[in-house]
Formats: sequence, structure tokens, C-alpha cells
Amino acid sequence: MKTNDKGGAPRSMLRRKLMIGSAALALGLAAAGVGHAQTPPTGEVNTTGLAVTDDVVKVGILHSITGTMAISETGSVQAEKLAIKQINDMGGVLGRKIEFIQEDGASDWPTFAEKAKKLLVEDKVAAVFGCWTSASRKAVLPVFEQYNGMLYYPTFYEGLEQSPNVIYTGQEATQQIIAGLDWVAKEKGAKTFYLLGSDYIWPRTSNKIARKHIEDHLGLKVVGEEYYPLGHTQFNSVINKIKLKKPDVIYAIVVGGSNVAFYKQLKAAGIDMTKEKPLVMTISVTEDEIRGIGGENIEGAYATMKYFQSLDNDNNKKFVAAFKNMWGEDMVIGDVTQAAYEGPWLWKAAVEKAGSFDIDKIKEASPGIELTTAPEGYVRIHENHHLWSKTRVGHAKSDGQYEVVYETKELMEPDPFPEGYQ
Amino acid sequence: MTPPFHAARKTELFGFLVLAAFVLLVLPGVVDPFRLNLVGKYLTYAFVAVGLVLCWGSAGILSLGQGIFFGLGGYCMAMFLKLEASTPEATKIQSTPGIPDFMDWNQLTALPAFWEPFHSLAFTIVAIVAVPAALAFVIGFAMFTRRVGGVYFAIITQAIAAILTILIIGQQGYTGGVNGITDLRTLLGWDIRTDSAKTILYFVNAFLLLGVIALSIAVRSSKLGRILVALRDKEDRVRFSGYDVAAFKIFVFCFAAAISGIGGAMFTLQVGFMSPSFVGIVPSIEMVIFCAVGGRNSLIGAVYGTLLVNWGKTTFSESFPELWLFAMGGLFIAVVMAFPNGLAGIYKSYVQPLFARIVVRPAHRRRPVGGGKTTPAIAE
Amino acid sequence: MTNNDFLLSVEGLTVSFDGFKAVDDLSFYVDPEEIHVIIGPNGAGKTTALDLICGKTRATAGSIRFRSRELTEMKEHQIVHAGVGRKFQNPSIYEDLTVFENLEISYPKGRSVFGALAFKRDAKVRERVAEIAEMIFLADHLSERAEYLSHGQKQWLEIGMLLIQDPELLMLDEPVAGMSVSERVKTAELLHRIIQGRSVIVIEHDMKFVEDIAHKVTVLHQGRVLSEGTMAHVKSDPRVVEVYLGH
Amino acid sequence: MFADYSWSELGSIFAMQGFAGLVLFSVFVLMALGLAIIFGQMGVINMAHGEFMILGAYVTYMCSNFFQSAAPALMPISFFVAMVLAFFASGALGMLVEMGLIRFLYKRPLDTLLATWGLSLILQQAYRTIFGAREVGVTLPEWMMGSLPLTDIIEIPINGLIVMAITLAITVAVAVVMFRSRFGAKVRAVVQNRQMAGAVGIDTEKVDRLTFGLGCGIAGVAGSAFTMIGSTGPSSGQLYIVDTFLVVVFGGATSLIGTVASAFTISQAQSTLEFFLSGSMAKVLTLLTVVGILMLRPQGLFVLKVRR
Repeated sequence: MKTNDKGGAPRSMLRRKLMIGSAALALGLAAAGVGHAQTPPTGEVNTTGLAVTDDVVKVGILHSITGTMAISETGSVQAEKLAIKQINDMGGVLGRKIEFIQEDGASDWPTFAEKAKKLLVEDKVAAVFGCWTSASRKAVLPVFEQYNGMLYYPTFYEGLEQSPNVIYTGQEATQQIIAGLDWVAKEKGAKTFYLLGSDYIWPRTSNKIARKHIEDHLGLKVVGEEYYPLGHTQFNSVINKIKLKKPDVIYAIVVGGSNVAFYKQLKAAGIDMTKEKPLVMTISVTEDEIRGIGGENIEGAYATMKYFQSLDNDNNKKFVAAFKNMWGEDMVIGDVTQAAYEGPWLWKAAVEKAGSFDIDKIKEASPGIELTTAPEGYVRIHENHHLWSKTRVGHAKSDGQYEVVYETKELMEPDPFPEGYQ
Repeated sequence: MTPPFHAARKTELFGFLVLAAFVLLVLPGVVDPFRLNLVGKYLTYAFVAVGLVLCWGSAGILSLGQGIFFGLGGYCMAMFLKLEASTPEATKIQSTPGIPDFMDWNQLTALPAFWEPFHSLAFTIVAIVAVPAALAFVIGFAMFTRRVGGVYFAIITQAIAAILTILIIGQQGYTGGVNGITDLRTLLGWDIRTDSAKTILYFVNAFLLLGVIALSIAVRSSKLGRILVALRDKEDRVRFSGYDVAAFKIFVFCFAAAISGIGGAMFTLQVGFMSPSFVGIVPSIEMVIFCAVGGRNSLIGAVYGTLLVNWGKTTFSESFPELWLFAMGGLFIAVVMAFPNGLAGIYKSYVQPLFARIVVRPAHRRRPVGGGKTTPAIAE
Repeated sequence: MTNNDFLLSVEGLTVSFDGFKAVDDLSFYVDPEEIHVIIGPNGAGKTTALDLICGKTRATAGSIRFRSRELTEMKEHQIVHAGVGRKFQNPSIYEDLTVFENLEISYPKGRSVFGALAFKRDAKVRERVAEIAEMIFLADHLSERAEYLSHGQKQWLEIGMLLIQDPELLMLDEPVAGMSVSERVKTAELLHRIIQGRSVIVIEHDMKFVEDIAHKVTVLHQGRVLSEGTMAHVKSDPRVVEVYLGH
Repeated sequence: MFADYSWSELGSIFAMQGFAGLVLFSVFVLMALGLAIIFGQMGVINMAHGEFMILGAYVTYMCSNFFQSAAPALMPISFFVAMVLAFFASGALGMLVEMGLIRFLYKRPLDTLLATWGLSLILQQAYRTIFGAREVGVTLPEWMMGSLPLTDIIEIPINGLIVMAITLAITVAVAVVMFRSRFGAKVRAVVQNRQMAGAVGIDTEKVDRLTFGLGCGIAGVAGSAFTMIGSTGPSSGQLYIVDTFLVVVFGGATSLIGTVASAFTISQAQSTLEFFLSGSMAKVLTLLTVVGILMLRPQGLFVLKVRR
């Protein structure tokens, strides 16, 4: 790789530098119109020594293949590989096929940092699609900023962050939460809420936003708020407390293995979610998680996210079919998987808009990029590198799918540092 | 009447010099800066492995919670660095500027009292060693004076590691929670993220490690070292020779904890963050395997063991991530079943004799006379 | 006669394990410079009695006074410092260390943690080790690893490890077990030499050996004293004959 | 916090809470029993205990899939078939492990810790390779997932009742096997004096193997039972391991009664605290108390005084 980026550089360096400005401009126009019609020379689209040759561009995929997080991250890896394959089938990016280098974060944050650095420093990848937990993103963030890499991060998360080196393709907390709460208050007449979560930053921040919105904006009441350690498997006591408080809504942000325990025990304790007394609303259970929980155990719960597999539009139908075709008929697709799928496409669009693989140009080109072919419909990158997207409410059915019962009319604006919610 | 300890000491000294040359000259010479930084990270684990050689190899005390001490040392360093990074200017978008970002996210409005002293580097440096040692003292005092040892001690330390992890994760307003303390930038204004800084830190780390090993060699070749070995073999005999056995065990446990703390602090400096994933059960046991692969009785071997396993982990997981766990699991079993003395054992039984035959041909060769009876003492 | 005239006075000593009284209201006294042999059938409580004296087992009731100090309240290492040495039934030596190091560890200096760190192997230590090694017939084996010694040599080494501490009371649990005839003779000789200036409690089954060395014999049976006195006296006691010697 | 409620409501809640505590107690006993048998009788700590549990869970998963497709009519009893199979599967794997690994290490108990840890890594990855990285959803007979409504508020979870029943059955069975059967007598003989037991004609190796198999088999049953309340994934075993060790250590590790008593103490403390405090704080407080007591009494709560 190291030889490639220097290929043909020495003599024509000056001339190339002079040409770059105009070439980029021209290419940008071309890219918007005809896409991959032409293959610009490597020296022009790659001035910073990335792993780009005349026919190949290398990118990184960085997720946990092993360890506890492999459960969640597998879907993202599959989606990213699908997107890369589809892009390659269409002719690649600026005429170059995408090759990916996959690294295992092993559910261990320092390993994520180590592998991120390896991808950027040794492999000189043009972009990295990866990370899942906030902790892994926090661990790699300084690496991406120091070595100037591009990270496409797929998970819905707590916000409170905005890095020029990251495109957040999942929703930040306010996007995900507020519309759902408005809906449940208006449509279901909910008055009291019980907030519950696994004990770490995302559920806590999300519940903080939820509480502010419930109390300050909706004028309703939070009757309880609790956190359980990650991996906790015994929820009978909290279920008793919930029964005592009789909230209208249980707002649950439980994750991982705890999820399965929570919903199984909730059902066994006689809380029939289909009766909606209380109603269960979650932002942490995608179709992926339901496979572990069992559709019959969560039937009747509501989830607020930007994507459900059952979304009825052509983009999504194609995507679901392609995904199953590649990975198997029994695959299910959750919100994060779809967001991960958007990563390579958004990067491709940015590269083509910038007419270059250079990180700085991609950073600059990214805001405003639209994806009309996204399975969730339409997304656009905001100035703050998050996505404008719609928020939907899904109603869990016993077959493990959500039925979409509501979607916001407008795209929700991403607001990672929400005023009044801190 | 010179006891054969001299010969053993000579081998140890030789091994030490080779190791010093390896980490100070060879590695920086042949490895690119990126990989050197990785090696630097691995070498911080070697502090723990060296501590385990003293504890486990010498004294027979197996702690499955050494990650606690590594983590505590690392957190002390991280707290200092985080405070330095959290100037009011750098954090002015927070509702309470001047405190670390994660505190602000958790609605803390003032710096907790136990963070205050970590504004001072001097205090931090003392704490890096003292905090792990103090906790080790409490644990050791409770366990050893009541004669808890063996497997039981191992699982109690493990339970403590698990509890501490839950505590740190649960108290995220004070500790940074599961994310840990991240985004550390400078040490007294010196940017620790640059390549040159990383190279300097590598050498600081290497010198500290060599210093710790030298100190450990001194400890082991003192009478205390022999008492530890004696105590591993026949604890009662030592006790009834007039020694307060618990005090010796507490000492070596605290010593191992203190050097693990140094390793943790160096980790934080080189990697730029500290997270509770180091305090838990898994890393603690992995560190035992570094030590076991190197040879549980060999201080020098511990370093090679650490490097080998981590190098294996990195390369293996780059090409076959799925297979890595099989390899790691197999390594645990192999080291226990087939090579209980690890690399050092292999070196001693295969390489050293070969070496001796080729190089030290003349006088020194000692052939046992009269059967196996006078086999010279093997260096421990 | 007050208790203080004895080197060791054991009174009303009792220990029970889950209700089973291994030693039951045991009393006996050891004079200065006395070789006191305890005999009795298996399970009589002999080894337990030694365990109690050296602090390995804690008494349920009773007192053990050694030169007017109460041993039942002291820790094991303090009892050793007070001048009580104990050899175990199975030779208990450090197999991974050399004979020299075995003796050196027992040398009564550098017994605290930091004392041990600062301990220097000076000429005095070497001399003393050599002296003891000579006494226990191991002068030629100093640099050998202890695990390669014969069983009898291991027994001697352990005795040597006690002698180097120069205790006032030495307790030996079956010192000649597993020894050849010639080794037994040498050991008896060794015991006679080392009782100069100290008392010895010996547990032994070998009656020939007991007759050779004993000043006073205590016979234990089911945790209690059955008979006490000179060997001749004990031998003629009908109860002793019945439970122990008679078969 | 109780001012707004009527007496009957409070009574109901306390009854429910008492039941929750009992369920937690049963879960703890079930988790710890296998480990305690192996440790108490053989001095071996089996770090792969969680993975043996998950093997039981996967067996249940496969069994329920099989019944669903092959014999839907028999679905209501599938779970009990699965549980028996889980016992034998985990037990058989346990005996294999004993034969290939553990028996070489009886004199080195610390090394068994490391070897079984290695085994747990291998098993985890094996599950991942065979069943995929994602959690699997175990379909249980419909009747097991409901609840019995006693009053408006009191609803007794059926899976809780089943867990309690299984725990009771297993505990009684273990007690009978250990203290009433010939096999139990042999096990105890081997524990007390291995050489003597061998000399009087007990095949000590076989006893070891069966004991280890029994402990692992119980782990398998536990795993099978936990499909009712928890998740089944390659690393789910790790979720239980900390609690399991704490229960065993706190109980004094050598006596089965100690294990049961310790499970009771910890579960009641945790369940009560969880009710009055936030879940995370409750867990931390429970754990701190346990560690605090272990500091004062590191040998555990219940140890017999014996001559060592």
C-alpha cells in the first residue's frame, strides 16, 4: 500500500497541485450528474497518501466479531458489506472498487482504539465504518481526530458529541425520544411514566432528555426512574415497584442480555403488553434484539426509532430482499443495521461530491448530502454531521416484526447538544 | 562452599541485559512507530505479569484480580490528565465549565472532593503506587491473617474485581462509567498524543519496566525472596521457624499491586484513556496467562510472555478474528498441561543446554556426579 | 512447687473438633534440661498436644505456660521467638532450596519483612550454618537441593533448622521414623548432644529409642494422661500395658 | 413511599416481593449448586461453569425447535424433555473434560482455574461458530410463560414457580444422592481419604468423573431453566458467573448447606434492597456487604471447624 500512494508522484507534483482546484470542481459537477462515468487519476483524488490506487480504494470495517458485543454488531457488519458489494456492482467510487479490511474490536474499547489506529496509520484506509457502543466510539474518537480519518458510526446514541471526523448515521437521543413521547401522550393519553434503563451513559442521558420533555414540555409526570447494572438478569423487584406505582407508560432502555430477561419476566409477571396497561415503550429493542427475546414475549410493546424492517417503501423492499439474499432468509434487520447500511452510501456520495478521497474535502462536502435511496426513505447530512431523519413508532407483533403506527411528518433535526435538555 | 545461587544469578543478569537490549535497542530499531506504540502498550501489561511472578510464581499466591491494581493506577493517572484537559475554556459549552465532561453530563455541578488532590502531579504519582498498594494491603490483611489462600483467595480477588467494575460503571458521574475517562491530551502542557511523545513515553515505560524488574530481582535474591519460595512449599515450616507468614504475603501482594499500578499509569499515558474494562475479571485472568506463558517463575520470561501473547492476539485477530478465542483458550490449556514453566521452562530445558554446548565449551560445565543427586540448583 | 519452676507447664488443656475431644483436660510439666517423651497409641492426642503448644491448633480451654508466659494467647511466630521449636512428623523442609538456604532461612535474624529484605549473608551466618551442618551430618551436602536428600537426611535437616535457632524447648514428632538402623544410632547420639541447655519433648513409637533417651515418659490415651514417670515406672503400670505395650 | 397506598395494596406488594425474593433465591441455588458440588468435593473451581449452563440452554433451544417442527402436539412437555437432555449433555461434556483435562490437575488446583478458563473461551467461541453470534430465542410452551392471578395485584409468575420447583427437586435429589446413596458415600469417602478409599476398592477416578459430571449436569439443568427468565447467547454464561462465585464463596465453599444458606442471605438482601433503592445501588450495596463480610470472615459464613 505504501508504494501505491507515492506512485508517479515526484516530477508532476507541482503541476498536479495547480490542477487540483479546477479538477475537483469539475469532478464535483460530474459526480452529481453521471456518477461513476469516469475514472480520474489517483494523484488528483488522493493527495494525502490514502490507500487509493487507480482501481481500488480501501476502507475499514471495525466491529466486534468476538466478545459480548458481537451479538449486536454482527448486523452492522453484514449491512456494511452489503452496501460495499452493491456499490462495487455499480462500478465503485470514482471508478474504484472498494476493498474492505475488517478488524475485530473484540468488545474491548482499547482494542477498538488499537485497531482504529492500525487501520488509519498502517492500512491508510479512506474511511472506517464501525463502532457500536458509545464507549468504543469514545475510545477511537481521539485516534480519528489525530490521524484525520473518517468514521461512519451507525448506532442511535446519547448525543453530546460532534466531531468533524465522524458522520453519525444513527439518531441522537432527542431525535429518537421526543417524537415518541409526544405521540404516546397525544394518541394514548399517557399521563405518568416510569423510566428504566441499564446503567450507563446512553440510557441515563436518554432518560434525562425524556424526563425533561415529559415534565417541562408535556407537563406530565415521571413516577419512577431506575437503573440496573449491565447484564442484570433479575427484574422481579422492579416489576413489583412498577405494579405499585401503576404508571401509564413503562419507558424502558434496557440493553443486551438484560433485555431478554426483562421482557420475559415482565410477561411472566402478568403485565400483558397488548393490553397497554401499562403501555411499554422502548428505544433499545430493534428487530435484532427481538430474536433473542422472542416475539411472543414482547408483543404489544412500542418502539421509537427511525427504521423498522416492515417499512413500506420501494427502497426498503429492495434493501430487505438484497440483505436476505446475501445473508440468508431468516435474517432480520434492525434500526442500527439500516443505519450501518447508509454509511458506505453516504461516504460514496461525499467522495463524489468532493471529487476526492481526501478526508478534509469529504468533511467539507458532507453537510447537505442527501440519500434518496435510503431504506428509511430520505436522509440528509446536517451541518453537525448527524442525519436529518424521520422518527417512527413501531408496534411489536408476535412474529418479531414491528408494525409502523406513526411517523413524523417532517424530518427531525439532529440536535446533539439540546438546549433545555441538559 | 559457594551455593549455586551464583550461577543462577549470572543467568538472570545475562537475561536481564538481553531483555534491556531487546526493548531499548532492537524493538525501537526494527519496529515502525505505530507498532512501537503497540509494543509500549503491551509492555505496560508486563508490569502486572512481573508482579504476578513474584506473587504467584514465588509465593504461590494466585490473584485473579490484578486488573484492579492496574486499573487503579491507570485511573489515578487519568484523573490527573482529565483535570488538566478540563480547563474552563476547553469546557465552556458545559453547564458547569471546568469540570470533566462526563460529570457535566451526569448533572454534577462541582468537582467531587476526592478528585481535588489530583490537580497535583506529585500527589498523583504517589497515588499511582499508593492507592493500589493500600487496597492490596486491606485485601491481603483480611485474607492472609486469616489464612485464606489457594483457590479460595483466587476467587475472592476475582469477586472483588467484578464488584469494583460494577461500582465504577454504576458511579459514572464520578468515574466516567463504562466509557471510562477519555480524551486525555496533555501532561503538564506536553501533548502526549504525538508520535514523538509516544516514542518518548515508550522509552520511559521501558526504563521503568526494567527498573521494576531489577528491583524485583533484588527482592527475589534477598532472604525475603527465599522465604517466599519456602512459604510456597511449606507454609507451616516457615511459620514455625518464627516468621509472621501473613506479613510476608501481604508485602509481596502489595508490592505486586504497586508495580501493577505503575503499569496502569503508563498505559493511560500511552493509550490516552482508561476504562473499567481493565478492572474486570477477563483482563485480570488474561494477565495471569501472560505470566504463565512467560513462565510463572521467571521475571524476564513474564515480559516475553506478555509480548508474545499480545503479538499473537494482534496478528491473529487481524487475519482470523473468529479463531483467536480458540487459540487463546488452547493456549491456557497448553500452558497448564504441557508447559507449566512456560517460555522460561522451554528455554531452560532446550535452548540453554544447546547454548551451553556451543558457547561455554570449557571449564564451567558441571556434570552431575553420582546420578541425579547433585543436580545443580535451577534458577528460580 | 509453683509453676514457674518448670520450663513448660500444661494445665487442663482441652481441644474439641466438632464435639470430639482430641485432648481432654491434659496436664503435664517439663523441667529444664529434660528429655520428655510422649507415647501412646494412634489417636491418643500426642501430635495434637504438640500442635497446641506451638500454636498450630488453638485450645478450647486450659493453659500452656512457658517460662511464665502464656502461650495460648500468642501467635505462632511469637511462640517461636519465645524459644519453642517444633519438628513435624513428616520431614518438613523446603525442597526447592539448597541445604544451605534451608538452614539460612531458619537462622534467627531478619525475621521481619524489612529485616529479611536487608538481611546480608555475612561470615557469621556462614559459620553458624557450617557449624550446624557439621552437627547434623550434612556438611558435604550444603549446596544440594534439599529434595535430593534421603529421608533420614531430611529428618536431620529439619532438626538442624530448629537447632540453628537455639530454642529452649525443642519438640520432635517421631524424629527417627523411616530411618535406617545406623541413622537411628546417629540420631540418638545427636539428641544427646543437643540437649545441653535445653529441654526436649519427643513423640516416638520406637520403644528401644525411647528407653535410650527418655528422662520422663508421659503416656496418653484418648486425649488424657494415662500414666507418667520414668520409663521403668510406666512400663510396669498395668493400664499402660493393657492399652499400649501389651500386645 | 407507602403513604398513598391502601393496606391491601401494600400487603399484596409485600407478598409479591417475598415471592420475588424466593425466585431469586431459587435462581442462585440453581446456579451455584453445581459449582459448589465440584468445588466442595473435589477442590476444583470450574471457571467454565457458565458455559456448561449455556450448553443446557442451547440444548433446550434445539429441543424446542425440534418439537415445534416435528411434534407440535407434544410442545407442552418439550421443556421437561429438554431439561433431561440438558442434564445429560452438560454432564457428558463435563465427564469428557474431566477425563481429558481435570484429572491431570488435581494436585494443582490453581492450574485448573486457568485450564477451565481456557475451556470457557473455547466453548464460547464454539457456540458462536455453531449457533451464530446473536442470541437465540427459545420458544417455550405457552402455558409456562403466563401468570396465575390470585387477586388484582398479586399475580404469580408461572416460570417463577417452575424455577422454584426445579430448584427444590434438584436440591433434594442432590441431598439424597450425596447423603443417602452408595455413590454419595463413595464420594464422601474419597473426599475424606482418597488413598484409603482407593484401598478399600472404590474406583476413585470413576467417582471423580461422575462427581464432575454431576456438577456440570446440574449446571446444564440450570441453564435450561434460565431460558425461561434470561437470554441465550454465546456469552450469556458470563452474566451469571459473578453471582455464582459470590454465592459459593460466601457460603464457605465446602458445604452444600452453606451454599444454600448463602444463596438465601444474598437473594433476600438484594431483593429487599432493590425494592427500596435503585437497582444499581442495590446491587452495589449487596456486593459491598458481601465483600465486607468476607473481609471479616474470609472463610465464608459456614465452615466446619476441623483439624487441618
